[in-house]
Amino acid sequence: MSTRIAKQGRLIDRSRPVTFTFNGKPMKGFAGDTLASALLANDQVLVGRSFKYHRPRGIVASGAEEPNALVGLGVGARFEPNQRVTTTALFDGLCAVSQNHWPSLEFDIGAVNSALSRFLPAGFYYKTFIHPRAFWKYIYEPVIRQSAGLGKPPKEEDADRYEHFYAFADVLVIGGGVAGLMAAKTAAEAGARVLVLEQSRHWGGRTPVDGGEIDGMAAEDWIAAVVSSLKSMPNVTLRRRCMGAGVYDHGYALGYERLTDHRPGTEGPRHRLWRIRARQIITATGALERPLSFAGNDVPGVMLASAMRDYVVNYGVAPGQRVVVVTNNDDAYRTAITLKQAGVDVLRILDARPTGGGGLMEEARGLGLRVDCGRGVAKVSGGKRVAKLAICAQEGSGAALEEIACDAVAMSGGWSPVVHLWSHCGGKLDWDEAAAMFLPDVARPPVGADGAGFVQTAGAASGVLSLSEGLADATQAGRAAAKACGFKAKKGKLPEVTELGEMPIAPVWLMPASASDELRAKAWLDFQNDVKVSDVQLAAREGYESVEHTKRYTTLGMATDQGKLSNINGLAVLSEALGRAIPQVGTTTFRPPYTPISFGAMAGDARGALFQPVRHTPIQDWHGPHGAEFEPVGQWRRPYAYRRADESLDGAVMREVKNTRQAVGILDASTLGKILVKGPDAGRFLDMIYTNVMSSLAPGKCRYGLMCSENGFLIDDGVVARIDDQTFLCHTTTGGADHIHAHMEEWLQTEWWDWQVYTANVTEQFAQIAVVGPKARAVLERLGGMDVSKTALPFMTWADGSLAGIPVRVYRISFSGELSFEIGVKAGQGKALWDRLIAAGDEFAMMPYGTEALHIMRAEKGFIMIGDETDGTVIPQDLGLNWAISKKKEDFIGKRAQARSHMTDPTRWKLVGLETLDGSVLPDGAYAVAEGVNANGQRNTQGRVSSTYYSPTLGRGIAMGLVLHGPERMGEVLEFPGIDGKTYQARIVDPVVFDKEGEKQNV
Amino acid sequence: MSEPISALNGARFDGIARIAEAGLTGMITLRGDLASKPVKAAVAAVTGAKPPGQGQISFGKTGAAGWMSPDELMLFCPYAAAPALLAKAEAALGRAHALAVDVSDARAVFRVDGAAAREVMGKLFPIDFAPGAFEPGRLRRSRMGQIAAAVWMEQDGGFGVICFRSVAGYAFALLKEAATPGSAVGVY
Amino acid sequence: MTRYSAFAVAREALSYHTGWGRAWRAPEPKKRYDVIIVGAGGHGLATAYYLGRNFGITNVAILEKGWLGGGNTGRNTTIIRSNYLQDSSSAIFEKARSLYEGLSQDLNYNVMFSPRGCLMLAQTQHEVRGYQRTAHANALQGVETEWIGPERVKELVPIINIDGPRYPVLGALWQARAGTARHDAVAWGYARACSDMGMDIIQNCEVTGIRRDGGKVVGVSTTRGEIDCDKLGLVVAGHSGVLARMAGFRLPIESVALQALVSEPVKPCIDVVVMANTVHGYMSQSDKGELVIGGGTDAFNNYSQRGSFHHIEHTMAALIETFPIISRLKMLRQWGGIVDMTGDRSPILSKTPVENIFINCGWGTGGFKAIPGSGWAFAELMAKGQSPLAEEFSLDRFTEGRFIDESVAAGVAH
Amino acid sequence: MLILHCPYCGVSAEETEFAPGGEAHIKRFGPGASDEEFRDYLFARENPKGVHFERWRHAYGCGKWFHAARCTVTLEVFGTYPAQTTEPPQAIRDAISAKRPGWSWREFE
Ligand SMILES: Cc1cc2nc3c(=O)[nH]c(=O)nc-3n(C[C@H](O)[C@H](O)[C@H](O)COP(=O)(O)OP(=O)(O)OC[C@H]3O[C@@H](n4cnc5c(N)ncnc54)[C@H](O)[C@@H]3O)c2cc1C
Ligand SMILES: NC(=O)c1ccc[n+]([C@@H]2O[C@H](COP(=O)([O-])OP(=O)(O)OC[C@H]3O[C@@H](n4cnc5c(N)ncnc54)[C@H](O)[C@@H]3O)[C@@H](O)[C@H]2O)c1
Ligand SMILES: Cc1cc2nc3c(=O)[nH]c(=O)nc-3n(C[C@H](O)[C@H](O)[C@H](O)COP(=O)(O)O)c2cc1C
Ligand SMILES: [Zn+2]
Repeated sequence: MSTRIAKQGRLIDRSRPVTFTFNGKPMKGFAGDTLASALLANDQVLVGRSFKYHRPRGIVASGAEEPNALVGLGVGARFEPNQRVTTTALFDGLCAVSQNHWPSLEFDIGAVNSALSRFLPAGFYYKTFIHPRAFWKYIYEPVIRQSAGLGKPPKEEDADRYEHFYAFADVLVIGGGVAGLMAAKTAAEAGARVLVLEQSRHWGGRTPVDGGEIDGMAAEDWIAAVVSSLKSMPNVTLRRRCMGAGVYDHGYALGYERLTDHRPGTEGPRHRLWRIRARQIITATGALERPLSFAGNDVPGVMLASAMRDYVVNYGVAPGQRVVVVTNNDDAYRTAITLKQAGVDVLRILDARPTGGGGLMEEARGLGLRVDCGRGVAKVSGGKRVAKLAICAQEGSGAALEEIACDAVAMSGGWSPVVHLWSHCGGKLDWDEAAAMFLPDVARPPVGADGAGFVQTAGAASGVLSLSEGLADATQAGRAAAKACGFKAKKGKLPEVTELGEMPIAPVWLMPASASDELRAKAWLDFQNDVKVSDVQLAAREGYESVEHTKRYTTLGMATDQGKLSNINGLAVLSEALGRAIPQVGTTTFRPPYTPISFGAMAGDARGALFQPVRHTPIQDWHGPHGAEFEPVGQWRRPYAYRRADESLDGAVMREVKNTRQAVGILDASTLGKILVKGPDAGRFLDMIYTNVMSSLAPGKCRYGLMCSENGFLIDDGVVARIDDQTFLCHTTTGGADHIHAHMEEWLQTEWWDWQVYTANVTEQFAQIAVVGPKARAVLERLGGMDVSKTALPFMTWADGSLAGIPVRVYRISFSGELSFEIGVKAGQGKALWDRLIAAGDEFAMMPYGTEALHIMRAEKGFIMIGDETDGTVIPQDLGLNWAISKKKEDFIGKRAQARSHMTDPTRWKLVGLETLDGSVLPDGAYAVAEGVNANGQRNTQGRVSSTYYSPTLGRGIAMGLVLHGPERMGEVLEFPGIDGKTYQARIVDPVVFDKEGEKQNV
Repeated sequence: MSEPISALNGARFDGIARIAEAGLTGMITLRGDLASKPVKAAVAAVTGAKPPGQGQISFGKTGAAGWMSPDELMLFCPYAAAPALLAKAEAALGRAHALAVDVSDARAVFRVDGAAAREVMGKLFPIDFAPGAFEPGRLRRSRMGQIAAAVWMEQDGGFGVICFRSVAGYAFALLKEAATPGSAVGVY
Repeated sequence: MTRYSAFAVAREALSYHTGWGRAWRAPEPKKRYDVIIVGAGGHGLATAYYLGRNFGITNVAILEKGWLGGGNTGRNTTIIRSNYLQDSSSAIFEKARSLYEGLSQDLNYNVMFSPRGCLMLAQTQHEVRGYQRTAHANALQGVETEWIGPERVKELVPIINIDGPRYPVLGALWQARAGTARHDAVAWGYARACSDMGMDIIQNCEVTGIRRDGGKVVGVSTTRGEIDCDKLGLVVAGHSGVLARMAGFRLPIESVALQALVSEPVKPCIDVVVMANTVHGYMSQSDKGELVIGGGTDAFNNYSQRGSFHHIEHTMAALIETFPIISRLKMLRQWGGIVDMTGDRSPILSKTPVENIFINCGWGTGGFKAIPGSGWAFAELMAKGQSPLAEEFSLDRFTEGRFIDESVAAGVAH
Repeated sequence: MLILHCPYCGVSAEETEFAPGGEAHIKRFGPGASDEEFRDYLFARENPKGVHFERWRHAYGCGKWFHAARCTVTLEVFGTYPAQTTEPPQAIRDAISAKRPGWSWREFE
């Protein structure tokens, strides 16, 4: 029986009862309980099912290392699977459900796997389910998937919010046990700025439970005193409920702070991810106790000895009434003593060491406890909780000497320092044979930007298990870290510690040492993933010898606890099986996070409206209320078309094109890039940037230009306006504004740094409004303020002036083939000018148009569009743009590339117009087929559609495409099989299908 | 003539810090040899301030000058005066190789004040805002959430932030989120 | 070698599985081999396998500096698809995919190829056009793909948010016969089959030098001694630059870290592979239940097998936007692999400036899916001096400007 | 998550403020260059496992390009310097030599 006891419970507040439910059953606990302690107090020993065999699982640990007791927590938009009960604070109304069983926790059909476990050893699926081929997809895999997987995924969108915080410290201390606190104090007193993270709710770590006196005080009081002195220091920040999740390159570390998990629904973010940059990091993360590998060590009620002690001391809970303690080291005697003092029957202490332990053993004996040395557990039996235990000699194959009926077993296989954070960023380990543990190899620490080590360990994390030595080690770490940051630590007195000395551990990797095959197949290493001693031995036998192979073949250590309990035992078993020393076998790689962290915390505030920045033009707010349907273009949202109430989206596009061609349209073109280029060498520079000559452009004039990458491909196009002798304004595509500016700066800074040129990206200084169509001039004239006549402002020129009293710069350029004015206006007045234009346009039937109408009109004119006709593999020559490539210039970016054999190959596909024979619209992206197949059996092709639309102007489909020898094949008909099952026939025509002579734009 | 408007027309929010769009602000990008006489003269002409040192913003009678790069300053001045001050700057620059351009409308400016202002900034910029590490007169160009932004501390301890106009809405929402009630970090 | 079957497992169960033999031998290196393959990743092992199976060349050693399958083959997100745009890409990836379909039977090792289907979401007009183009190309290449609308996407992946708000799902390119496989098993299955043909897989054997006689290779120096060979295949992914340097040439390759992560396991909630390239995130669920998620690449040269964390933050933001229910799930583990990125992001299967040295590399972020096809083609190239599947992937293309650019149709290379 | 020192701003900032730009000190070949020279200029890369000279831009900061000498294995940064130079400054080379005796990178050592 697991129950609350009257005494003890330093962390609970018995005056504040709390109610909660487990699998719908109401239960009671106290404020300060963890869900684990509360479940145990309610005698809920069975809490879950294992991954593969669906074996009954109970709570085995008391902290972050818990592999078994995972539950679904909360409901609806706050439901979360796989929460460890040992690190879940109890709160009123908490609602938990157990996982991975059907139909119920007590009766789980999946448990047949356990009965069949002999047929399902490690890696059995690699050897089976091979035939027949189709069965894997339809039968085997679905069954396997359904039985794996632990908790259920949430069904609703998360109700909580998350945030990030950038923190900086000289010294980051991870772990707030006595070692962490001591190290922090030392570094802080030296003057360093110190940040201390503790994952739990409590300072002090294990020590208050383990006992010992420091400076004449009970450990607990000493801890309180140190914490309060740290709190009073301005250079120290202390955080609880904040886990050091990972250590990364150059002193970067992540802290995972859980703010409202223990009080869901309260104001503020649920989790905060601390992005910490520290000059030095001290990991004072303590040590974790190892289980012992004996048959039946997974039966609920078998628990780590230290955990059992924690439940008694911290929460006033006795996990059993009749307990057997089994150990290979002295520490577990503390548990026996604690249990005895709490009134629990300790039936036996089995010490695997032939001569047992030291002072603690004597103390236990003094309390009347029976200690059997050289003994171990042959087997623990019981279904859903421990019923009895068979004792055997440790040196033997497991013949039972005696059976004891009991309801709980406390086991201790020794301690492993938590070296995870030391190792995340490359810190290496050393095997200490005597202590039977991997230690940080201080000679090979993770190195930072300066090539020097930046992580130190302190206390039990260094492998120093005695309190006095741990404090000394921590002091040393604090000093060293402070020194590395340029501070000098004062010579302080080390705290005085009273503690009992301990006898050395005797490593026990299998209990009993020569356990039979049958027992090995019941001796669990990884409780969650059901990996047993026999599985690791099988992996070794089959040649999966590297520890990494063993891990992947057996899934040892791949569970949600990442092998915190199982890894060392597993690799020791492997080392034995291979006959290689443990350090030769080595560990698997430690990877962040230390324990799992929420995706929400990782994404931080980048959700919903803040997922990505949305860019707004100065006119943006007008579009929505006027029917705009938007399309994302980079981070902008541009109106695709303005739909009227009784219209389809397509219908709107058609109307917009027609109206622009027949009357006048207005377009928000503010997103186009505008880059100012100025200086004595500006012309020379632009001659390198563009394929054509820009230096010869006269002030007041505009010229269309092309830009290529150094690799020859067309990357952007646009109109350049020459402002004055030394100044050009380069227009880029919407997508190009930022990267073309960066491209220019790159060449200026890294290649032609002696050229006198400055650039400035002024894209957002201006709103740009295009007024387009036969009545465009009339609209502008209605506003008045400047002469926009053909003579004052001819095609491909620009002029400064004002319209409706607003200062503007007007460019006579056209992307539609219509009479067109692009009006640049300061962004702050963009909306005002737009409103004036809209009002003035009313009598001319002016309508706004969106990007699709823009695309159709440019296609009717045979103008190329970056991103449609180009795709990163197209050179200007492919597009018939040779007229815009200077032959005279010695050099420009991309020129040499375009001389390579593949680029001058006459079989490159070239731009043409395509006209379906029946007037239908060619499908986007369709290919023109040619005869036969290629060497790989693929149908030969001879061209493709690059853009295709229905042209309301011509009343039929129009398209452009790239075709083999295209321009030489005018009139030929090509076949385009569509993915709609139809085959389209289209004739090769001139790409310009509207107003070839350009009369309309030049009026 | 029509009254110009700033990107968010002076939006405000009160949370653990006060966030306000500063409204119309005159801004001139000045590129040139920062050590040269003409550039110094242009800075003085616009702001009345001395050219700022690396990573600094210097305050003058008519405005402030922020260090943006080794060859670029951002000059702040009253919005309405910007065109005239730009002309003055150009006059001061004379024939020197330099570029001065009015970018008042291309940017949005925010003020962040209050006890938790440092923390609000610390949630968004990868910068150390601890007292002592970031003090009045300091200016840093960096990243705020997912956008480029510059942040400085005013003489009164409040923060100024500028970013591009098109992302003003995002910037404001981001600052607002970082200043949500109940989200104080409690470190500065 | 014992054949694997349910029957064999049952028989072994009686003796507590103590009767199983090694999946592959652990031989000492011989003095000389006809062919040495450097790198026991999926591509190296598959090359060796098809050298033996298709060309009867079995005097082969595969040298591996660490443990076989421990490179990118052991750390990728296991997506297998062949809906590529360019003919040369889709040919080799489709060859690979079709070999994957029967690989468990070929190798007598269950590689758990799971043809669950792959969705590539289109979330901008540009992507819509790009994927429609790919669908057209695939139809002519003999690759079964389908352009589907948002409702169908929702049916296939009920947990997806197709309504944006930022990037609504406008449709998707769907390849029903794409899927995933158990990555380790692919390496192990090939290794077992190679070993069974008498080939030597030599682990913990790092090649430290390449010995040439004139312009021709004669052998390699390794941490386990010198070994001679007639032909040498370099199949070392992220380490290609290092090996090329030993052989005296440079490659159009940069090695960068690509990251991945898994969640804690949950019951099945997503049955297909989803790639959302506009927002940069992709996700599938393994048979064990973890969500398998690909992170971003650092753009700087990196051999550390660790990446920068901010990429993962962006990935998670993108995936929460796409699958809002995952926000309360947790990251279990993250890791990195060193991927070999070429100048056009397409692989290299080629002869090299040194006679009888062949190179197979540049698979970058997307070569797991290619393993059987790449091995098939590279074996042919090494055995016969040419291979139609490998033809376009030669090194010459960088001189001629003949790039194979897959990014053009809004695709990425995973 | 690297920290890099921008030689222009004088600040050490985190990687997310910067944009990497590949190998440094590559000489441009234009018209007149041979096919091989041009190919190598565009594509052939050192890609060393060890000391590397590379380009970075302080994209979210001053916008300037600079160079870094960095180890691609340990990620140690030996130093950064302005991009307006065709070869690594002596001080940087000395700093590398002190830590990686016998290093070489292309024609530099
Ligand atoms: C995070 C991540 C996610 C990915 N996701 C996908 C995906 O979803 N789908 C997909 O198709 N692809 C994916 N890829 C890419 C894919 O993993 C690789 O393209 C593929 O595994 C490469 O296989 P390989 O055999 O060429 O290389 P590797 O598996 O890396 O093998 C190369 C081997 O060479 C060895 N080696 C190196 N140097 C030497 C030496 N000097 N001597 C001896 N041996 C040496 C290495 O130790 C290594 O074992 C991903 C990659 C990563 C890193
Ligand atoms: N005698 C033995 O066998 C034995 C064994 C182990 C421990 N001990 C005792 O344990 C104590 C060790 O003190 P200590 O301070 O070194 O260790 P500790 O275990 O007492 O404290 C470590 C602290 O770090 C925290 N922590 C661990 N990982 C963390 C992370 N990633 N992020 C944030 N916090 C994290 C833990 O919650 C804990 O509070 C001593 O009293 C020692 O005597 C004794
Ligand atoms: C498809 C896939 C699924 C994985 N699933 C798990 C898992 O369930 N548990 C786990 O701990 N690691 C899992 N991993 C990660 C591996 O443990 C390991 O991190 C990865 O293979 C890289 O190796 P390394 O971390 O040893 O360098 C998975 C890896 C891959 C590629
Ligand atoms: Zn800078």
